[in-house]
Amino acid sequence: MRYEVQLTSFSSGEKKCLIELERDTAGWRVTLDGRPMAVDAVQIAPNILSLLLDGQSFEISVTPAADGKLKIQTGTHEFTAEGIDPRAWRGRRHSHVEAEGRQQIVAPMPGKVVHLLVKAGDQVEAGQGLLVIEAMKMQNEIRSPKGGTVERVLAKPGQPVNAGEVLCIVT
Amino acid sequence: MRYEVQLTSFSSGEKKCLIELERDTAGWRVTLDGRPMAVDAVQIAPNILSLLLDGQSFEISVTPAADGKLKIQTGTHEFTAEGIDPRAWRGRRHSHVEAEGRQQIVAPMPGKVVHLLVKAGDQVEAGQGLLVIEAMKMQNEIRSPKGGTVERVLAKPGQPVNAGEVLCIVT
Amino acid sequence: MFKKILIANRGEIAVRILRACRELGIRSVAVFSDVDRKSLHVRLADEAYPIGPAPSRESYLSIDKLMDVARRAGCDALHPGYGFLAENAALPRACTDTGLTFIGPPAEAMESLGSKTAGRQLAHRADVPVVPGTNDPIENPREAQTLAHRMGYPVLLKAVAGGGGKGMRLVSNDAEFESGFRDASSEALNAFGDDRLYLEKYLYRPHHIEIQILADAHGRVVSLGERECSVQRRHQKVIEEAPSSVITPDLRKKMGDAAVRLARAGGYVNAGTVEFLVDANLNFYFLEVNTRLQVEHPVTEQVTGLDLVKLQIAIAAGHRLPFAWESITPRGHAMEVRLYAEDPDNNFFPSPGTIISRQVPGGPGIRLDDGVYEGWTVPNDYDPLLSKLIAWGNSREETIARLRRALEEYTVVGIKTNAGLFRRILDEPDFLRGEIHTKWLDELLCRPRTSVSADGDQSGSSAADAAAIAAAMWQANQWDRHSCLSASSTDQPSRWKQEGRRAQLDRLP
Amino acid sequence: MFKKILIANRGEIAVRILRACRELGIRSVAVFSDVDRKSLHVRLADEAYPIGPAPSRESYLSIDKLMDVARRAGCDALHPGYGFLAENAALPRACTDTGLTFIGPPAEAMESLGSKTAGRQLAHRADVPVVPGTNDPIENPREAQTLAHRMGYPVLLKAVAGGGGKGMRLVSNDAEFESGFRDASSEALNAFGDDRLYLEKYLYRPHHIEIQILADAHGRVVSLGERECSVQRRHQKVIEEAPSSVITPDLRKKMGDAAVRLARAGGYVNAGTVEFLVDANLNFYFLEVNTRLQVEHPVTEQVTGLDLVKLQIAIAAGHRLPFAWESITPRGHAMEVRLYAEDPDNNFFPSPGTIISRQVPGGPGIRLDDGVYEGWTVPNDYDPLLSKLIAWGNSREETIARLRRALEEYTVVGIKTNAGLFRRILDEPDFLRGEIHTKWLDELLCRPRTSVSADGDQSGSSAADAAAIAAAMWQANQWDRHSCLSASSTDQPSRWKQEGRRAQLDRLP
Repeated sequence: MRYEVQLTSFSSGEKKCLIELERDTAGWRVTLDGRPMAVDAVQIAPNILSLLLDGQSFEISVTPAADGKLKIQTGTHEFTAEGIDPRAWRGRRHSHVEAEGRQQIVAPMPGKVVHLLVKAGDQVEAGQGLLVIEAMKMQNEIRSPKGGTVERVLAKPGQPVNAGEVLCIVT
Repeated sequence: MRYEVQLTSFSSGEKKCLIELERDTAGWRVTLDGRPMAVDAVQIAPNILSLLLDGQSFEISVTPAADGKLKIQTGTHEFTAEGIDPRAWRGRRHSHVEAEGRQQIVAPMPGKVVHLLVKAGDQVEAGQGLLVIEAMKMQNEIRSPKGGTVERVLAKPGQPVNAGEVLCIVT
Repeated sequence: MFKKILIANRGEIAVRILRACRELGIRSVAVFSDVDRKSLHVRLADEAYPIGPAPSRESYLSIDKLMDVARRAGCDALHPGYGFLAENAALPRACTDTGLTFIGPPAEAMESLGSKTAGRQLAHRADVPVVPGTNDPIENPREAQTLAHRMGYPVLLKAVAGGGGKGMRLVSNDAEFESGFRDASSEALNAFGDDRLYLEKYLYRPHHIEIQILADAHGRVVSLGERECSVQRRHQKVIEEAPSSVITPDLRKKMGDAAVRLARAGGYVNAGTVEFLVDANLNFYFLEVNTRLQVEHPVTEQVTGLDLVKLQIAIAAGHRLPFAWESITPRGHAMEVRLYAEDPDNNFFPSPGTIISRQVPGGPGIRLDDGVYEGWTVPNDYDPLLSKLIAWGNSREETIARLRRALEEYTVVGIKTNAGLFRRILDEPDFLRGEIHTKWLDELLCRPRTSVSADGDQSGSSAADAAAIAAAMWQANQWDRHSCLSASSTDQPSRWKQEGRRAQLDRLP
Repeated sequence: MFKKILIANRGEIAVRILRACRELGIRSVAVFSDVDRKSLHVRLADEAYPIGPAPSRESYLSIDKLMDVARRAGCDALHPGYGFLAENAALPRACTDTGLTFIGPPAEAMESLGSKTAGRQLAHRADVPVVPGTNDPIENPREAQTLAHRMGYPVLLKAVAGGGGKGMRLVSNDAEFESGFRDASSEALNAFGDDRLYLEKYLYRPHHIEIQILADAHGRVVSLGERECSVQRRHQKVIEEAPSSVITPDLRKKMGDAAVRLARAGGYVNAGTVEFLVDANLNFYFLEVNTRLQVEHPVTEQVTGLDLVKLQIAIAAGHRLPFAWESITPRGHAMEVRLYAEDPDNNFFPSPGTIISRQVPGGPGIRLDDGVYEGWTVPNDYDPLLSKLIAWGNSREETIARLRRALEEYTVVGIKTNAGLFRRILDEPDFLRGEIHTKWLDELLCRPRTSVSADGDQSGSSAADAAAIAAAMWQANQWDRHSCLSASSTDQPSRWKQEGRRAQLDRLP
């Protein structure tokens, strides 16, 4: 089986890898970008893998994120990994520039809406606070990813929200 | 549901308890020897239970033993518990006096037989060594629970054995 | 000595206190809200009683419910921990009415020292230098804004009843004043039931240094030395250490004396902390008194060998501080990191949820003050502090090496934690040189992350290979289905693997 | 300093060593047998290589395989830990041939001090008093039996190459001699590859006291004080502490001097331990030298603040012991218990198997040197030592209180451990008074257990109620099926509960 993985990390930036996995009786046969690798992989606990890679020992935890990417951690490094799908990838390249188009603002964590700072029809700037969610005793201001008009506010003050729930829409 | 439990511990000796368990919408209803008890039981991890008993907090681990009894531990106390079956119970009462009748000698833990100290037909005394099993780098002498005759030796030197496997028979 | 102590708190600090009780042979009584039945403090206490629904105001902040439990369980003392009601003078008063000993300062000392504004006034009188600012709570936001403008930005808005970085906002200019005031007072109301704020001049790159004091009921007050708490994110301490790299023996003595003077002036009894800012010229300014045990008390415990919670209990029971404790010599260096359920990659938003898997560090020089366990669901209703990881070593270098090693061993799956933030901080040259100040971390977090050394790159490259292979195996969904059999492993497929597999299948993207 | 160290061991000590390496910035290389792929030391090492099947002689005792790994991985030093090849002079010799630095004494010192019989001869010459016995290995069991008879029973048969209580048997009379000899030599052969034994007079109720020494390659030898190791079961230490209740400052100095003298006489370098027996009149007798790190080294680390493994590495790298280390002042009291996979209720038979669930202690004064983890299967092929739990406190009383508290928090499900034995020992009045000797525990275990105090009985009675109810719930097989919902819990049925349920259903009687 062939897998393309896009890795992102702060220390090494972005990297594309081509991995071929094959099982044989003795374990895995793995090539990474064409290089054959001696890989010995065992599971230690749910989502935790011990990997011996040409003798180097890595303890790896894998956490799938809501956006379908994988958060992968070794003791010393953190990566974000995703399987490459050319269409999906293109759309994500410019995550640091201002968002475009109609934006659904979702709750980044479960919590309670404590303040609404805007109402439908308000003009907002990029970075302006839209509403405040309290979670784990902290008040977290949710900001607009773009300048535009508040099309609709779905959240109500005092309302508990789940992670991923749409709070308001900015166009 | 009614349960009779026989508890044994070093500190409080033997004790028989009659427990009635009933579930209602709010949790368990429990009576112990006729006394109603406020019990709040939740599972913490496999085989580990947190029990609030009239406000007292107990963390209890339950380990079933090979003989069908339960080993029950709190942080400070250890108990052996078994459901009472009058017939089964009677036979076990005198566990500290010499065993009687035909005795199967079983391996108390997995290991390897390293020495046979007797052969079929030998006369043995109670407490005499029958064979030596090595496990976890320690040599453990398995002793005869009774005086009598070795009817049969099933183990062979060098043979790996599992816990509970019959090693020899003394009559 | 007491027979039974009610612990009016939850999480790691409740566990910390009940451990002290157990070691002293005192029965511990925990309380829990509906979402905390399975919390570690409930599991480990001798007794535990429910006190209502999840919101703090209906449970952990309800003095009536606490007094009711104390009466029912027959407690003779109460320990408030930190946060919740720990600095609310109504609690020691209620204890007195119920016939309980409050393990902390008298209500009056709490009010005269604990209130930020009253504390500043007292410091003036005790000849302890203070940071410029308002000496009274702000009555009128408009006036305060005018004052701030006159004093010169940046200024800090701080909750009069505050602590732990809650109810505090840095305001850099007039435009930010209104929203800062709104957020700070709202947070203060939620956290302390008191929305009053005061204003303080914001010093340029100061160290946050605090002095741990102990005062018995017989007039003896001692200083146990300083803690360096300059590494803060949004005014919330995240790393604390002792001793501080910048404090000289002379300055330590001066600050200790000032702290003792202030405590005496306020009639203080029990353990307390006097917080100071120290500027580049080693001038120190009184900031506030925390009239309770601090989150970071283990740092002082590790260097002095003292058990502060046991000392709090002994003081509350009327024991005298023996002379010997004044001559305690600190040994080595200690450092604490606060492990929070929050996501450093996503604006540090809180990350409650179920801890699926967890590997904790151990070995020499490592102490873990834990409030959580594998399988537990971190509730959304309280502070995101999971655990405190404390390292001790003979030198600051050894301590940092141990802490880094321990963080590498620490793994949590299921919720996000800020462990990666600490790994990053512990590699920063500024931090390693001790060149830190209260805005240092906020500034660091604004800078883009740069690649590390060539050596680091190489290890990073192998780690990246391993990560890519793990990702591929995850995608293949095979590191479970095929039981991850390695060439050398002779394990049979076990229930463990099957469970792990199922857990992962559930979680596959 | 070294770049990469091969750790020729497994389990908790391999973990201990790799932690020191990591803190020093040295890469650690683990080795593992087929049943150890998932062992903690493999997971935590920087590199790990397979060295063959489970039996030690084909893996951890294979010098050829170790040298092969060292060459392949490019190691420049090797740490042997304790046990396995740690006291086999062939290992330092092979290291020299391979161009590796051996982190331990020179082969010659190992032979002259490590061999029990040669050590006794050297002690005679260095004017260190020794226990009466044979100065040479036993050539002929018959002759040895005659000698034992003449010397007077009881006598000890001990492996010349021994250590850790293995290959040792107490013989109380002529009738027991033959089987004792057989078992001891067989165990010795398996454990050390050397079945030679020697004979020693068995002293009446002595304390086992050992002196930790450090010697650098430049002629400096220092004593780090004593460890009290009298609590032994079948000659195997189970609890160790420092300082000893019976050692006076004067005796400590005398024994330290004797140990240093002996180490000098043997040309010793690196960390080592000189074991003594101390009788009721505080006479001390040399027993043997352990030419390696001891299992119980953390006890000394906790009171001195030193990291013995790092010091071993520094000494091997040619560093000098600084003067300052001689003036280290011990602080407080430390105590270690060895947690074994064995069943105290069933003759202490070993208990390998899968660790289904595990709760470990933490908090102030607690150090856990772990070799295992939840979900791991303890193999049947090696020593049953799982972990070492070490407590530190300001006094012996505080240390015991902490250890007891930590043991209450410690739970393992799936395998049996000896934790309950320690709970029992820590409640024994003799132990609390420090009135212990090398046969104390064996005698205790022969006595019938008696009920504890009235207070204990009451807590026992509530615990019994709780146990009975838990047993009934287990029988009802419902504390899973109905998800154990409590009145106050608002948890949803979760995958966790379902997994727990399944695990239990599998295990129901």
